[in-house]
Amino acid sequence: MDLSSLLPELLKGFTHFTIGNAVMISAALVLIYLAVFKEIEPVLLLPIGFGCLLANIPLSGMTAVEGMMGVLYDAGIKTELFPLLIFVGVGAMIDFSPLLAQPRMVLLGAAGQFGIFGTLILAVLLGFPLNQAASIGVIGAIDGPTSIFVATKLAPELLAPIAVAAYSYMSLIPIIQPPIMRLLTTKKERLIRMEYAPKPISKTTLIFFPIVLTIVVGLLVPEATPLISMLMLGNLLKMSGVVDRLSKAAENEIINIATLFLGLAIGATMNAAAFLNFDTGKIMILGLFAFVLDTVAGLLFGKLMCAVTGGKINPLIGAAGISAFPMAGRIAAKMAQEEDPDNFILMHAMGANTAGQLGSVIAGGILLSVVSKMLGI
Amino acid sequence: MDLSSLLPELLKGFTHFTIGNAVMISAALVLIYLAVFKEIEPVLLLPIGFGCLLANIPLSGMTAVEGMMGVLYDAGIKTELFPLLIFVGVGAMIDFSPLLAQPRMVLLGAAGQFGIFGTLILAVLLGFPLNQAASIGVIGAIDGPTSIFVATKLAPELLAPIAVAAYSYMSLIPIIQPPIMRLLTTKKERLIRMEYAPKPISKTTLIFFPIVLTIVVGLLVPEATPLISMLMLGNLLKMSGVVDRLSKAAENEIINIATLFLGLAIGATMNAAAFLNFDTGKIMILGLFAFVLDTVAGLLFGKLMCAVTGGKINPLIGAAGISAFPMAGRIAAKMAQEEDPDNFILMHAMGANTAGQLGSVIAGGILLSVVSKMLGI
Amino acid sequence: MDLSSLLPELLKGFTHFTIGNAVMISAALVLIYLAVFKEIEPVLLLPIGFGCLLANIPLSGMTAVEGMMGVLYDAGIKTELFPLLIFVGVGAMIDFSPLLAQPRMVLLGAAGQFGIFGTLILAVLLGFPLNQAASIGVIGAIDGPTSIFVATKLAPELLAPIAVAAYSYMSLIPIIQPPIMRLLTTKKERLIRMEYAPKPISKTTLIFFPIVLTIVVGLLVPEATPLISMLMLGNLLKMSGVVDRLSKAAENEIINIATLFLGLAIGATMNAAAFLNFDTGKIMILGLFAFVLDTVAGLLFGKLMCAVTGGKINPLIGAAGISAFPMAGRIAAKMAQEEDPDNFILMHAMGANTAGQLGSVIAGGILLSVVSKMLGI
Amino acid sequence: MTDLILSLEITALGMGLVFGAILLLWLMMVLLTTLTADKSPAPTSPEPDSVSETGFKAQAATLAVAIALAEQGQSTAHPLPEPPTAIVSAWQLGMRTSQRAQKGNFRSR
Amino acid sequence: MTDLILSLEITALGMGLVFGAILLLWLMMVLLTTLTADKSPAPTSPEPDSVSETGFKAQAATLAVAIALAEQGQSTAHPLPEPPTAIVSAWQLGMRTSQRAQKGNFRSR
Amino acid sequence: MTDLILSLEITALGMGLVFGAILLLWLMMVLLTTLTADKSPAPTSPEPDSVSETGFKAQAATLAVAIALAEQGQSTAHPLPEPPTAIVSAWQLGMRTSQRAQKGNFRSR
Ligand code: NA
Ligand code: NA
Ligand code: NA
Repeated sequence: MDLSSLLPELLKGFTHFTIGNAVMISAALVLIYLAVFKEIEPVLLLPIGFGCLLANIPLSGMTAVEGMMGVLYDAGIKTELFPLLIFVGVGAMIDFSPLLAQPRMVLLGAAGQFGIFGTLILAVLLGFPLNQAASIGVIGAIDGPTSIFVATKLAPELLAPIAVAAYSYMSLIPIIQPPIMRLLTTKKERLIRMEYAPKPISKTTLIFFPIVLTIVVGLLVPEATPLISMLMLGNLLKMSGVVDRLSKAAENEIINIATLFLGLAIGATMNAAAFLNFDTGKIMILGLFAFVLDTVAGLLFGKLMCAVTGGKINPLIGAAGISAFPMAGRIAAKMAQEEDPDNFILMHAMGANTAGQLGSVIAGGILLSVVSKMLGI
Repeated sequence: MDLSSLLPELLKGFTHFTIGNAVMISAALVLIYLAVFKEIEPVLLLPIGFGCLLANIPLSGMTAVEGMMGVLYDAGIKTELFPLLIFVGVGAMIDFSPLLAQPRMVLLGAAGQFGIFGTLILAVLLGFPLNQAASIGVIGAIDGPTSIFVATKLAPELLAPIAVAAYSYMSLIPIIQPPIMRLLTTKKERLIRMEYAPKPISKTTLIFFPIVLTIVVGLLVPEATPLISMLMLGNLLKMSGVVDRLSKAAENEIINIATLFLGLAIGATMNAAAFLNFDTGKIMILGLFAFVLDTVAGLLFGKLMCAVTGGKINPLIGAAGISAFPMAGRIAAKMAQEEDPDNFILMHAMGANTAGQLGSVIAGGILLSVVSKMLGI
Repeated sequence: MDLSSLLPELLKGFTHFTIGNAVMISAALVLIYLAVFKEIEPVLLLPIGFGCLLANIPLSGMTAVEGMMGVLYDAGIKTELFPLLIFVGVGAMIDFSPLLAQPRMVLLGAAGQFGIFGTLILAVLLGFPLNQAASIGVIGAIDGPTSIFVATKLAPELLAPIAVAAYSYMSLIPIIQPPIMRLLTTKKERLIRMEYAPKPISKTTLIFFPIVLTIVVGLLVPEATPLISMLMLGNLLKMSGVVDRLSKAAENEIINIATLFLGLAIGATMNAAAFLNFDTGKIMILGLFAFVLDTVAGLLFGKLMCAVTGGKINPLIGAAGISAFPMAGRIAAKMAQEEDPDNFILMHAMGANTAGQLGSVIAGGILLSVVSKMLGI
Repeated sequence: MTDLILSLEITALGMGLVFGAILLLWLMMVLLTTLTADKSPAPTSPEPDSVSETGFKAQAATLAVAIALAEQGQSTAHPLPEPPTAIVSAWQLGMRTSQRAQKGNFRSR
Repeated sequence: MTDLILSLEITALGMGLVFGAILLLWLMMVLLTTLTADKSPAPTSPEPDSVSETGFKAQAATLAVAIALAEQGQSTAHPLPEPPTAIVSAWQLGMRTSQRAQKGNFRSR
Repeated sequence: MTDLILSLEITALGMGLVFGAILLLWLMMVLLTTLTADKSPAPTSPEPDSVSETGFKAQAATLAVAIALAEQGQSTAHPLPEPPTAIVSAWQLGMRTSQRAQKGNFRSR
């Protein structure tokens, strides 16, 4: 054995380490810092950050097909199992009664999807091919699992930056939204109080809702079926009240394990060689644009509803229609209370927020359908 | 882009929707209704019903090989992992001490399997080939995981109707059994009180039992090894008292997740095109017949034991020997108490019921062995 | 049907049963006995024993590629997922503050790895090829997941005896270590009291430690990255304090399920035909030798540190540097207290013990790296 | 260029379809809540007066407190009342049954 | 026709084997309970009198109440006493050990 | 023979590398604890005196009791205080929010 021939072997970790790896590890540290010290979506950013760190340690073999991250990726991302399982858990945590009590709020869930298409156009203008542009647009759904689901189908090569953008910006909503809200609404609008005297929602309604919604959306937009059905399955498990075991499993074991593995596997795609390029930068900027556009569209539609109803709708709840449940709903309610501590619009905002969740999934499915058809995929 | 060419695309969900799909979705709604509002085996019928609903939404892609239901099917049904994992959990919930305290009760667990073979004969008469007839017969084991296990080996094409029949009828036991019990036993027989002065069962016995049973049954009926060993593994984890972590995982996380996924995957095989045919109807009727026959055989054997022991055995406990743990045991005890509120035969019925669980697995293994040999599979 | 031709079919379980099977089932019963009645590492020895039992029931089909044990093996051992997931859970249970408070203790974690290399040399002398000898040597890491991880890479054909040796001896530490400790240390040495006035460890330090360690070890020994990173991931989840959901999932659901399945799958490789041979016997003896050598090296290094520091280090804590967290640390503290009930060296022993855990993973990675390079694997 | 036109078409079509689907959902929700409404009249509620007195504002205040608490991270894991599940616990019943029997009977002799 | 004969043969053979196997199980159970019975005599039980007084009927009544409760869905998730597991908690001990040390020592300085 | 020489070389190299890596770890740990040490001085601790009085021995005794208890298997599953997680409970907050609203409002009418 020749010691001099072993030296390169001993130092291989360092000799294969690139500046790109250093940059990506710094990015990983930023994500972990945001998660741990700023508590920004830690359940997602911490695993993503750690996965990114692992992907940039040379020669560890973890991101190879037979490495741990490769195994997790094939098991849960390529099959789309992880985002769908997360949706089962999210569904078990959502209550649709504020929305069912004020069905017109559902319109705000449609308005909050303009960002998807606006971003798509901009991405095309920046030179992205249509399949990639559409995937980037879905960052504007402001819904992690939907973004991952659509990107896996249309442009898996962009999965990492899209997922990172979706989740990072989603966690920055408390910073992104308020200035836009102040800019686009007048103080008078923000002071609008809203009646809340909804009709009672029966348990039967809450049980039928997820079932009927699955069938209706499934027939209207078959491509949205996987996402909407798993969200509704979780909701049905919870609302039925007869399968406590399963609904607890959905909102605990299943979502926790799927979230951890999904985060690691997504993060592990952030290898410097694949991730560090001009496109990633563009996607990050486009993603931010998508969030702003969604908020703007939601607020403008809120103002329209305010005008149409003769000033009975506080436009702030429009900003809650973007999905990002339940942060967006909370922020809208908070903004109203900042102007007038006695003004409580939380229930309306939550109605708009759950509508936004539904709208995001539907819009994702429609985009998938239309683009697949056009590209003949 | 030609809008007129997009119209079929937009309506594809509806244009591909068949009457069969509508029928199956109705069936799914019935299953969900039974689960949620009648609380009939909701942990199974709710996922099965929801899976059936998904399988009949056209073009959702969920039941394709790479769709979520296809992935779950390949991961847990084709490999038989889900029924076996469920058995680990069931084993951790069964206590064999009533049976060990009165070993002769084990005979009732043999008598309760006549339905398997009676149904097999009838299925052959109705024109089913032998492998399918045997699989249909195993519905008479009145044990979900065993039915799925055997059907997967002998006739996977019939898995959906067999699983649905097994679980639906199992949940209808409180409706199916009592009339037969009243018909076949006299009031005098139902009034028989049973001594309960069993010998004490030591912790050592309870620990050795699952181990020895695995070896004995494994050597006698190798085909029954997977089922019996997983049932006994769960029981050993529980009874040993030293692996609390694992036994809790078995009776919670593992069984809950396996049950949810198994239900969805089974339900998702109930696509109209594959499910809606004359055979399915015949299987449903044969399955009901199997349940009735099992109960009759158990009761008649109970009467025989009553006669042989000079009236010391209440024939009602014969009906508890069919498996379907613990419902069947409870119903036998209830029937006795209806005649005489002071007559407590629950411990005897539970002994017969756990014996039925063992008998079902053994009979399933024997059938698998004999039929495989005859058909040269 | 010819009944006489069926007889062999009926008795096949017995006719295929070999003396080897009987021997292995006896071994399985011993493992289960140790687990249940002696409470020696029951979470591992019970599943391993039960898996061994199953592997020696002829014709059950459970250890075939498509059988349950085969499926678990392919899913979690071949992919190395189970040992790595176990490490995530272990990491969530380890606290590195005693080590961080007394960093020099880390040296004992290096000394406790001599057994690996001593055993490797001996294994080569006994005629094992280099890849097998190295795998056998890693039993001396005294760390189950590391042993399994390295053996899977270098000599999967020896996985069963290596895993069994590693876990059995690990659980025999309270029996193996004390006599050696008494033999190699004087009463005066065992009476040495140690100051414990460590500098305070901040929460920030505890959060940074797993991240920095992953990067440093990852760059130094890329082959150790999977093991060390999963250990550190679990630790980070716990120490960050912001992802309670995930850290609870890691130390409960994930580790419990992975442990149960790993034990079963490892045990199921102990088929008589493959396991019962001269090599297995040699491996068992070599494994015991590795444990003794590790303890001796640790103690001698402890004595060296004692001499160097002018008698300020109690050599007993050297024996805690072997890994086997937290048993080894506890035993060292116990031995000191046996001599002098007022002598508390637990914190020092725990520092050495966690250092041993790190040292074992690093040594495993180094061995993997060096041997792979030499053999051109 | 073609892609830009395509993307504009997608936007028009997509947002149209989103609004169309959402409008259908609205209709569905109205129908559903009407058809499945509780037949039992409101007065069955045990404490209707106190609620109507304290009114909506008080409830919203309660809500705000709940949010504040949650934001401080003082939430418990399962704040919702757990619905009873009869059949689900069938297995557990069987277990408990025999366990009780064993304790009260087999062992005590 | 052949299938019918075959199925009859399967029935005869199958039920025979089932009964045969079950009889062997019976034998096994008798042997097992005899061989592994507690050597310690009954009086070691802490409360034998009260039990024999109240008798079997009372226990059965207790059981019936338990069942009734369970059927009403008022069951708690883990009614059984959890057996102590010494080795299982070894990891937790390690955790706790160092945590205590940290709290009582590192931080307090 | 070649293998023996190889294995001796592996041992020398391997243990050298293990010690080398561990020495680097030592350095890393010293740097890390120095750089990330709490800037806040010790007196901020709420109970510094009582601790220094009772001293290390008392703490160690506490520890020993904890170990003894754990060895007797009387450990509870989660002895450590659970750190608050604000964002994690965001979903739960949403759930609770609407649930409260539903109870306090929709149903009570
Ligand atoms: Na959205
Ligand atoms: Na049966
Ligand atoms: Na070691």
